[in-house]
Amino acid sequence: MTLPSITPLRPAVASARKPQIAFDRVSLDLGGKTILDTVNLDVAPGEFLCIIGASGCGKTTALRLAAGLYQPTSGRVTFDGVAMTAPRRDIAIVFQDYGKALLPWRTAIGNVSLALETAGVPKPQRADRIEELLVKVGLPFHGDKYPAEMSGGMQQRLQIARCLAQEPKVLLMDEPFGALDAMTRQSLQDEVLELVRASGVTVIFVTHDLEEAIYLGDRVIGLLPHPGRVGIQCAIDLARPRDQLTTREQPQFLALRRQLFDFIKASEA
Amino acid sequence: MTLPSITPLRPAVASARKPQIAFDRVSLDLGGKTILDTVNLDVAPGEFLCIIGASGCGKTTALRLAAGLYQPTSGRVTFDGVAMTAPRRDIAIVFQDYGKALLPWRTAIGNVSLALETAGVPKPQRADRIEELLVKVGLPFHGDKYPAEMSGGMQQRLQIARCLAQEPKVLLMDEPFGALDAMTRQSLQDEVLELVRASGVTVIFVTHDLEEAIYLGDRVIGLLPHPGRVGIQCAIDLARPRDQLTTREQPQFLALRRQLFDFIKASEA
Amino acid sequence: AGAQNKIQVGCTATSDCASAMIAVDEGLFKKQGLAVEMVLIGINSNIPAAILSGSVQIGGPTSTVFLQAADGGLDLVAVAGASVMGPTSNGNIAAFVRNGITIKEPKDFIGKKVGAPGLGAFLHVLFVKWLVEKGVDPKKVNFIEVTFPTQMDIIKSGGVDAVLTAEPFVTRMTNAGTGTVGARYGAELNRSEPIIFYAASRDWAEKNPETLRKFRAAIAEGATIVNETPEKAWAAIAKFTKTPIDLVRAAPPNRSDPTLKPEQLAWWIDIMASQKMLQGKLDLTKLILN
Amino acid sequence: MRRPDILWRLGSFAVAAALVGLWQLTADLKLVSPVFLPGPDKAWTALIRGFSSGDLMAKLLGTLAHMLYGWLCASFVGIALGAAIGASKTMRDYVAPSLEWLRPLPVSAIIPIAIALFGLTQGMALFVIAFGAMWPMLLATIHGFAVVEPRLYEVARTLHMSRLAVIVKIALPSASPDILAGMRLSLTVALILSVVCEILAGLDGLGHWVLLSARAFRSADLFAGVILLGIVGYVTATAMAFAERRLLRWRGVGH
Amino acid sequence: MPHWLKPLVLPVALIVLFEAWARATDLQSDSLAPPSAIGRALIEALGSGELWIATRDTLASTLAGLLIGSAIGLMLGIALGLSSGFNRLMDVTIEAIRPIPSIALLPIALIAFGFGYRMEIVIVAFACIWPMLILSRAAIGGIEPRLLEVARLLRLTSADRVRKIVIPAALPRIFVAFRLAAGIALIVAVTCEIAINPIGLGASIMAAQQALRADLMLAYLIWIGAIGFALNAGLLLAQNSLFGRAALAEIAR
Ligand SMILES: Nc1ncnc2c1ncn2[C@@H]1O[C@H](COP(=O)(O)OP(=O)(O)OP(=O)(O)O)[C@@H](O)[C@H]1O
Ligand SMILES: Nc1ncnc2c1ncn2[C@@H]1O[C@H](COP(=O)(O)OP(=O)(O)OP(=O)(O)O)[C@@H](O)[C@H]1O
Ligand SMILES: [Mg+2]
Ligand SMILES: [Mg+2]
Repeated sequence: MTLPSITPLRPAVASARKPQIAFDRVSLDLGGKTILDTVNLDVAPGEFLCIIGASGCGKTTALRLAAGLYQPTSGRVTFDGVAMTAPRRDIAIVFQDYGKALLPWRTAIGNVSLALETAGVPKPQRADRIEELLVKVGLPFHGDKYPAEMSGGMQQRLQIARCLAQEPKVLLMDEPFGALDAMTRQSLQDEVLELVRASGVTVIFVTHDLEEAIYLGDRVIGLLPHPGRVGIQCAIDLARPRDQLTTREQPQFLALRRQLFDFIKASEA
Repeated sequence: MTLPSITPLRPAVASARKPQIAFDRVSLDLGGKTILDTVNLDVAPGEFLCIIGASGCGKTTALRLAAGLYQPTSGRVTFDGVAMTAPRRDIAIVFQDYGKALLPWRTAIGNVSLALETAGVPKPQRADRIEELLVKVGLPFHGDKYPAEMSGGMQQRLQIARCLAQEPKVLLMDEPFGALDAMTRQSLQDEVLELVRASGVTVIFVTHDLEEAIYLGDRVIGLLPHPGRVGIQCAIDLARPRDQLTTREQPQFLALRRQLFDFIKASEA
Repeated sequence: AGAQNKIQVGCTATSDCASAMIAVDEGLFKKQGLAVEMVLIGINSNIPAAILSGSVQIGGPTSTVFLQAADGGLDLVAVAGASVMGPTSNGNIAAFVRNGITIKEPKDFIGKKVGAPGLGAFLHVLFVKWLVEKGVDPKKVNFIEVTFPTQMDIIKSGGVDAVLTAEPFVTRMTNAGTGTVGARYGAELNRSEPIIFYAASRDWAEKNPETLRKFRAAIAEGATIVNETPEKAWAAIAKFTKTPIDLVRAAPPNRSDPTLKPEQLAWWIDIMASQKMLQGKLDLTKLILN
Repeated sequence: MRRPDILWRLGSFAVAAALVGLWQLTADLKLVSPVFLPGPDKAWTALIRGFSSGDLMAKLLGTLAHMLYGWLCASFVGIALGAAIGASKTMRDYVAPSLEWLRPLPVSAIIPIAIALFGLTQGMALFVIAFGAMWPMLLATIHGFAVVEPRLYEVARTLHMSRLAVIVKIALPSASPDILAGMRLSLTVALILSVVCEILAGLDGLGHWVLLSARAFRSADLFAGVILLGIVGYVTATAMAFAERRLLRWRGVGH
Repeated sequence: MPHWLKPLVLPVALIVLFEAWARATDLQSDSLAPPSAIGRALIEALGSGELWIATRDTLASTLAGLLIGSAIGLMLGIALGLSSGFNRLMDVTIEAIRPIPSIALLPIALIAFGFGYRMEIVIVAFACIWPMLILSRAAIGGIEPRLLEVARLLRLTSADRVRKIVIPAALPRIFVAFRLAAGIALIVAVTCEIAINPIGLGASIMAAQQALRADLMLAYLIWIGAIGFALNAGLLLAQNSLFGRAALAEIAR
């Protein structure tokens, strides 16, 4: 897997530009309880935003709002200034419960193919594209397996491959590396960074791994639970391209990590 | 949540004692492919064994063998010297795909209750016991929720509560903290350590987080993929009780981490 | 020209249409230049609908079915006679009672559970008429439906106290020792009105007078054979209904009579009206096309 | 019921009313012979007449009794038998094939046999209705047992749940959506079979009413009976759907 | 005991018992007959051509009605399962039409279509619509919601959503519905023949009954059972080969 070697094109914090996705005083009630309360959030085009927070604080819910899968109870979510009333094909989402989001009756190839079929990619071109994507997520020889025949991490990566096949403008990822070992995880992190660099895609990335959030993001926000609201915002000014060894050793990295750790700790107290 | 304050009762490596669970030249074929190949493994009573390895290398499969859910193609798995031909009630398993292992038609309380009902705990005693367990895993006010109303991490913790309700002799955990944020994760790690200390339960713990493996385990083994076999064994001699801050800073901890990281890296190459 | 030479005739599995069955067997229709196909219809009350849908051109409904259909607004006409009540057919009819029940006089039926093969059908209407003639209020008798083939089993199990039935069932049930004849009400009524006659839709009948003429001629000839040589009739019936010949032989065929007179229908209209089976007023002159 | 629910229900009645209007139009224009298709107005008059002269009420109650007892019987037998077959290989080997042979037997054809065995009794009707109406539950239960999330069976195995407990606590609840759908289906089947029984065996009920009306070519009366059957079907199905929603509350929650 | 023998144990035991009972009580009935007599009648019927013609007639109308009815039912079921608004609007209409016994429609169908295949096919189709509609609607309601979300996110066209997600996900259950409908189709076809239509096995049963041949009647009944059994076995076979490895992979875990 390749590491990016060019200087980053994107500003570290992109607040100056017009937002691509914006939460405007968004609240959401589910099952009679307020899950998210007056959340304001702007995500610039090409920005890499990471969301952290305690378990059950509303990260998944926020992501589902951004995807257009939920409609806010009050306030609104906009994409390029237009209110989101339904999901869009140029927004892809990687679900946390990977086991449920794959079609059990299709093989790995078939699952990726689904996105291509929908986008109208002609049949002869699909095979190569699918192969390429499976290699990218590290599943080159597993194309003929059904999801039930794959390990948890493999299913998770397969889901990522399907989302990439969509060639989205915005990629929403909900703990996408939760089921992966350290190495696979690191290489996929770099793969995602490379992808973002090359395509300029906007990413909202939910994770519970603070180091991962800092390593990947242009900005990290932390949610407070009961009800979910934004509790902390950190711009990450670490230079790009980032490196698994050197970046993680920078004092700034460690300081940010400490800061976020304290935030989570306080939020759970 | 309490941290243990007494000196550990258990030897760091328990190879001297008669093993509780033993893999004796175990191989397993699934779907025409060899998934595990001649694995030998002894787990002493009260031992905390961690298993790491690349995604898809066979960790889950090994755990399912230990649970008696798979029967080996050759070799045998024994419990207290007797061949395992079926699952046992004193072996509890926390599944990786938590979403599937909970009864969707029962609330959190009902799911924990299932284990108590089966063990024949009389009805009046159940409520208190369930409450206690839900508090232990940090879900005190969520007893009336259905799994579909809970976040990923909450479902995972609910599954752990049910396994604890079984009061098992052996606890098999498959990436049980995969869906949790750093803080919840750390407190549950300590909770598991405390539980092990107090009850003397044997644990086999699959994780992809190397630090977690070292922090928790008496011993860490690493599996090599294609086919799965034991590639590395490290005894962890870190003093107990362990501490989230000090233990992780010990040079020995860092050295072990390096060693395992290199192993994983090599195994994926 | 315009006359239809190929027709279907729908009948139930009884001896009443024997004149048509014989006419097929003996080639009487063919002699008239008619190609006739006999269609076996399970339940008599379906015959009017079958005629109206054009599945058969001529059918053999019982008088009660025909009159109720006409009363319900179906535009049917009677075109020829098939069978009439007579000493033999009347003797075939009986109210058969199970063991343990004795019927000495008609009013002994009061309070009893009586199974009729069809409520509002031929045997039932006649029985009610008989009760009325004997001064018994039919409302005090409890009627339910019991089809012929199940009668023996139900009588045996005591599910009903009596059934209204006819040969060959009377003999079969007697021989099986399930009970005795309680009343020969057919013989006691001793009527000679039609049981079944041939009917068609008015529309078709008016368009095909020539076909009808040929049909009547063949039927008349057939009726004579039926009445004079029962042996031939039995063979034809057994063949058409696929019934074992022994079973058919157990009872002589009902008398065939190809003619049809308005006053015969008038008698039926009277008793059906008195039993509240008809809602409107039927115009006798329009019901028969001769 | 919440407000939007009521609005939907009203809309649903409006659609039904529109269809009745269409029927009236068909009848008025005499597109179909009025002898066989009377307008809803005529059918309604016949319905009122049937009730006021008293007979129809008794027939209605008769059908309701046949239907409900038969259905309960069918549910019990169907679910019990389905659970036994779903849970036991022995049953699957020895009993299931015979059932597959019985299933396609037309109820109309077994009525004579049932009469021979039971006589012309309510027991006979119960047997016939239960025989015909149990199949949806039976199949649904067997299927529901077969598709239980395998992980849940593994949970049961590790907990060493007794076979009965697995059936009661895992398989039946997991199959409950299928079973309840089957029960809803067979409620209708039970109604239909009650009518068939009444028609073919002459038992007292709406079927008999329909039969006599058809036989006497009183189509308005026939349609009155059919309308009543529709109402009975709608009311019972609605009650069942309500119960189903209550029982399957866990399916409605969550994303 | 060999595998193929097991299914036979129960029926053989019942037959022996019944035969013994019939002989002990010297059975005299117009609706029951001892198994030995039924067996003889069945062999006799199999030898005559009529049984085969009747079988052909019944099967032809059963299959035609089944295909038409379940296609309509499936399409309606999918539409109703996918659009909750449509579902709610049609609720009253469907629930009120559904319980109308097709046997009550027979007189009308007879007028409209006359004797023969057409009437029977219409009646069978009417009866098949409902189980198919109800069960396929339920099957669609039971689809993993996450999969429907995937469809929404990919903005699949309605046709693709049905073709690629809805039908495959619901197919196992839809197939169960189809098997159920197949059973119902056969029953309704025979009932229709018993009540009105003078073709097929039902008419043969009626004829045997009216000829007081209880043995022949029961032989026909057993023959119908055999046909239904074969129909179902064929569908099961199709089901297994249809869902092949994807279904097996589910079981492996
Ligand atoms: N459909 C629902 N009905 C009711 N409550 C819900 C529903 N979905 C989620 N919740 C509640 O909303 C809260 C936030 O859930 P969410 O899934 O967004 O958490 P999360 O931050 O993603 O947690 P995790 O890291 O554990 O996945 C939780 O308390 C959960 O119980
Ligand atoms: N039922 C099955 N049929 C065929 N192959 C299977 C089956 N189950 C698992 N495998 C294969 O076995 C290998 C090991 O799977 P396993 O689930 O044990 O991996 P794992 O180590 O738990 O991975 P992860 O960390 O991603 O969960 C994988 O290559 C997988 O494709
Ligand atoms: Mg989440
Ligand atoms: Mg795994």
